[in-house]
Amino acid sequence: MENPYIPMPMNVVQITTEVDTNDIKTFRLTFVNPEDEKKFKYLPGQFGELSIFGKGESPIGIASSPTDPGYVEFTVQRTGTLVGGLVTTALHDLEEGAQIGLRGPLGNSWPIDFLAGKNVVVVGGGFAFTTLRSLINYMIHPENRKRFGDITVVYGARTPGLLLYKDEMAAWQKRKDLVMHVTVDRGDANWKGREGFVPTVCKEVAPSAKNAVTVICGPPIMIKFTLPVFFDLGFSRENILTSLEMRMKCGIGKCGRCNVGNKYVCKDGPVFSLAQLEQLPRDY
Amino acid sequence: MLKKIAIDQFSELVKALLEQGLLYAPVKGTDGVNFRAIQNPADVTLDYYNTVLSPKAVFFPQSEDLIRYRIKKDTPEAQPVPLENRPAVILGVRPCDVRSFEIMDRHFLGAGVIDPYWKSKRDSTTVIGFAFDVNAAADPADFYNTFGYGAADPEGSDVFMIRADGNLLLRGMTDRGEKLLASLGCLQAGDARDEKAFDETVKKGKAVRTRSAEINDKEIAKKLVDIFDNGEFWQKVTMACIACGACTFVCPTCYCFDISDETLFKEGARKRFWDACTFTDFTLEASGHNPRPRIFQRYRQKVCHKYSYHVDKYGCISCVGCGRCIRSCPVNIDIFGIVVEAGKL
Amino acid sequence: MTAFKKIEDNLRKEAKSLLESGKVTLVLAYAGGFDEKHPVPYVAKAAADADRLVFNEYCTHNMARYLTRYPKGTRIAVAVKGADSRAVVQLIQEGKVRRDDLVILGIPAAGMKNQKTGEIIDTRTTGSAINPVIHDILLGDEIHGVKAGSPYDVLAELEGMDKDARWAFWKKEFEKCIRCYACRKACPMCYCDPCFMDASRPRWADKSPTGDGTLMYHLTRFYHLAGRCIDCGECSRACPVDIPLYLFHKEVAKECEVMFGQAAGMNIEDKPAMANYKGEDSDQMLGS
Amino acid sequence: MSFDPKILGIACNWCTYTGADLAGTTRMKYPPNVRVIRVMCSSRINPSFIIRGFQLGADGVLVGGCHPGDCHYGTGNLYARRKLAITRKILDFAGMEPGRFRVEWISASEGNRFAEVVREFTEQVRTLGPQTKFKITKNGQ
Repeated sequence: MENPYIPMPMNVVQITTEVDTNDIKTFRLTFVNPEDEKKFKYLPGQFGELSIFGKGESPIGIASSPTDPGYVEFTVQRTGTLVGGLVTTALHDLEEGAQIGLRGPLGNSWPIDFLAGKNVVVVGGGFAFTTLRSLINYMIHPENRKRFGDITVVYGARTPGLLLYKDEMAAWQKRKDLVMHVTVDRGDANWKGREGFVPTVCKEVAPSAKNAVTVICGPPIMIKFTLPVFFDLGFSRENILTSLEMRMKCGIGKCGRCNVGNKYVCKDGPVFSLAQLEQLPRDY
Repeated sequence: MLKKIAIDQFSELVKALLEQGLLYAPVKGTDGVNFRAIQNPADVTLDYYNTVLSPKAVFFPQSEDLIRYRIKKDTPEAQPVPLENRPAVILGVRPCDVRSFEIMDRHFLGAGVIDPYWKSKRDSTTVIGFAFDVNAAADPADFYNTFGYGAADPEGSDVFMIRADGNLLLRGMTDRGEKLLASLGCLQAGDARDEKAFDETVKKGKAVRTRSAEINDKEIAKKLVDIFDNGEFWQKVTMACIACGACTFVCPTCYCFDISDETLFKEGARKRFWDACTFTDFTLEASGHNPRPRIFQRYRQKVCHKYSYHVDKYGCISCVGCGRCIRSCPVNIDIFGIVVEAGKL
Repeated sequence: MTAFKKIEDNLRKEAKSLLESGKVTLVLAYAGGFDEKHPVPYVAKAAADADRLVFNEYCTHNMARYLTRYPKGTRIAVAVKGADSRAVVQLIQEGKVRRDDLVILGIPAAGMKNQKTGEIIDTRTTGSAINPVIHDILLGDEIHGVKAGSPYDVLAELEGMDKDARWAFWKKEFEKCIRCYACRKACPMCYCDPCFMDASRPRWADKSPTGDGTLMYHLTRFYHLAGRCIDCGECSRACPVDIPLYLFHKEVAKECEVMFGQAAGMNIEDKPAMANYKGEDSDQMLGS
Repeated sequence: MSFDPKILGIACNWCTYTGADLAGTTRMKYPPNVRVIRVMCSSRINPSFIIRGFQLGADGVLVGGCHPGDCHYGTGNLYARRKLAITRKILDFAGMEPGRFRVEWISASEGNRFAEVVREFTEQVRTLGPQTKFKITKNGQ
């Protein structure tokens, strides 16, 4: 019998510091056992449980795309409160060459088949961009690009230094098959791009709702103000997708922690359409 | 097959069961009567109403090691703990508690993911149910009649045991139970009179009345979602709650658990252990955000999970009416009363 | 013996008039449960709620436990028995509640019973204070002349044991612990958020119910309650597996009284013993 | 083989720790059984440190602070005295041998006294034998 609680060993081959506050890093992991790699079939939007013995496990969205085989990437923010953050802190203390554990892929994914044939508007705020990056890389891969219509990306962060995946972002901006709008709340001396909040930018960009789906991830306050913009643009609740965050432990729908309404976020989610979310209790 | 043994020979039965493998049975201690792994046959008691803690701990121990590890400079050494699958018997489970195993099965073995720890212990364990005393009144906290269970319902047990006229009568209810009975040499075959006594006790058990109410699974499931936003109701019924975990820890159908690594110097184990949705830190995220900061929200989660979400997901209410949570609640909160009141809203 | 019915009548009357007059917005007392033996702590918010209030020998809960839930400035009437009133005093000393916000409804109560066993628990827990040490309104007649004995009499057996036997006793008791934390949650003085047991940095003790974490939890809790425990016995009553925590708390309270000359929750002018020192403290207390 | 006790020392920065330093620099002889942890003041000592020390295998715990009245922070050790006194009672009532826990006031100039206390305490703990009551013997098994 497969034991879903046992992590696979992974090598940490590359650690990239993403932001100038040094508290977000991207970890590139490769599989120690080739058979694990063969089994690890994932889609953008899924997550994994990163595990460090002695510290515990932490559910993190997969930031790489399955179109880049051979490794998986996780972008992790170090959190620090009195009652949590053990694993993320330990991850940040790692050096390249270390070995950690991974369980996954877990949860559902961005609904690729549902997105196929449609125009996709990707809206991300701050650190919540990780699984969106996975989705974008998946969609713009030469094998997949023609399956999707126009791709519009709106990505914002508080300051230029807090934008993730800067090199990749620069490459995306040069592409013809993808429209990028990168914005910051407040620029600095070197910032030549757009300034403004994500909802405002969405309003300006005004993507057409015709045959379009929007995929939104970000802090609650951003989502709160962005949703009305998309309602005004004519997006239906079925065509607005987001990914929920909730404290998780087992990741396989057994430990009961991430229960919201009759759903387990870890197993039935984390991706839900707004229409599905409105079926769930509003304040958990 | 019906077998019997005189009550004063009971320790012979315990001895015979011990020879088969692990035995869990009720033992009286300063914490009341509880199921324990038996070493000494004399420890087992049949003199109890129901155990303080539920029998779930036999299949789902309060704390269970998943992986043992040793932290080293570069690569950690980790060994999954082998699954417990020695043959075992659990003796003396009350009828309502027997049903709790089926409810837990739906969760641990259902929804597409099988929990190997629950499964291996469940598969290797024979359940001997034990009727309540059908001549005595039910505890005022109990409400198992609500779910249609009687005080001496044999269904669900592998072997069902009742007390009659100085004898213990044991009837095999499943193949596994029959096999166990056949292997116990200390038992005598029951005769027609015993058969009659057994059936009569089961029937009499139906007449033992606990608190009861008409609760329809589907209706209450929908009702609770409908009144989810009725903060006034939830605050009113949970105002006494002090947010301890007593009710969930004694509950036979509460399965929420936590996973944590516990290390001493360089060696340690990844463990899973019971957690309670009523605890403040149950949903507290590493970021410091807590989606359920208030007690009424957490108690509401508990009630809705048992009586609504579980119905949607697994097709049954996850409560058997054993009354443990009510007996153990430091502030006497009555979940039965809350659900009944909710149903009337 | 206490005239429970009379107290109940007075409780309803006073609660109604306090709520009607707007002197308080909440009355913390007891309401009926599913049977007489299971009254439930209750918050009356309107005059009409007052009719639901009850008081009988099973109303053992310490209503002071709920005081710290409400923001300062909330006008609260709280029904307190002897030990409960000491909890109120102690909370005032610690600045968690303000005297001016409270209307204290004192209940002189003897003959309170354990709901599980039916035995009278006075001498074990509330023996040190049958009459409330502080009150604005007294709901019954003060009880005098009852031979209460010392609240510490129950300790004789444990104190008489040698240390190995005592360790064996506590080890066995702590092994029963299921870590439901009912003890700390029932305690009127355990208001920390987060509790040291919930912190993960540092993690003071393992969270799974192994002996080591349980020992750390209970010993530290005994220490945290030093000079603050007001002997209401709620921790032991709340315990689903009947660990006699009150014995340890009593011992610590006794030592505090002997060493620092002050019992917890007797006078709102006192400073909590562990947040204080006196010139006459001597190194003798450290033993040798 | 004779028993060699492990002793946890917790010393305040200003007096006892400096006193221990003095004992070292003046080459006084005392047993090496005490592992000292420095804290800024004896009142910083959380009784959980002491319990944890015993759990992790200390056979004895020695706490050192400034003499009452000499606290670098004025009154820290006066609070500490009460805390440590209660800790002692708690350990005692739980069944721990009282001889395994000791509080001493040792000033910065009393290197001699430090060495003497350590000698005495080590011998005392040695006669008590290994501490087994609180010690965590197994983990995860």
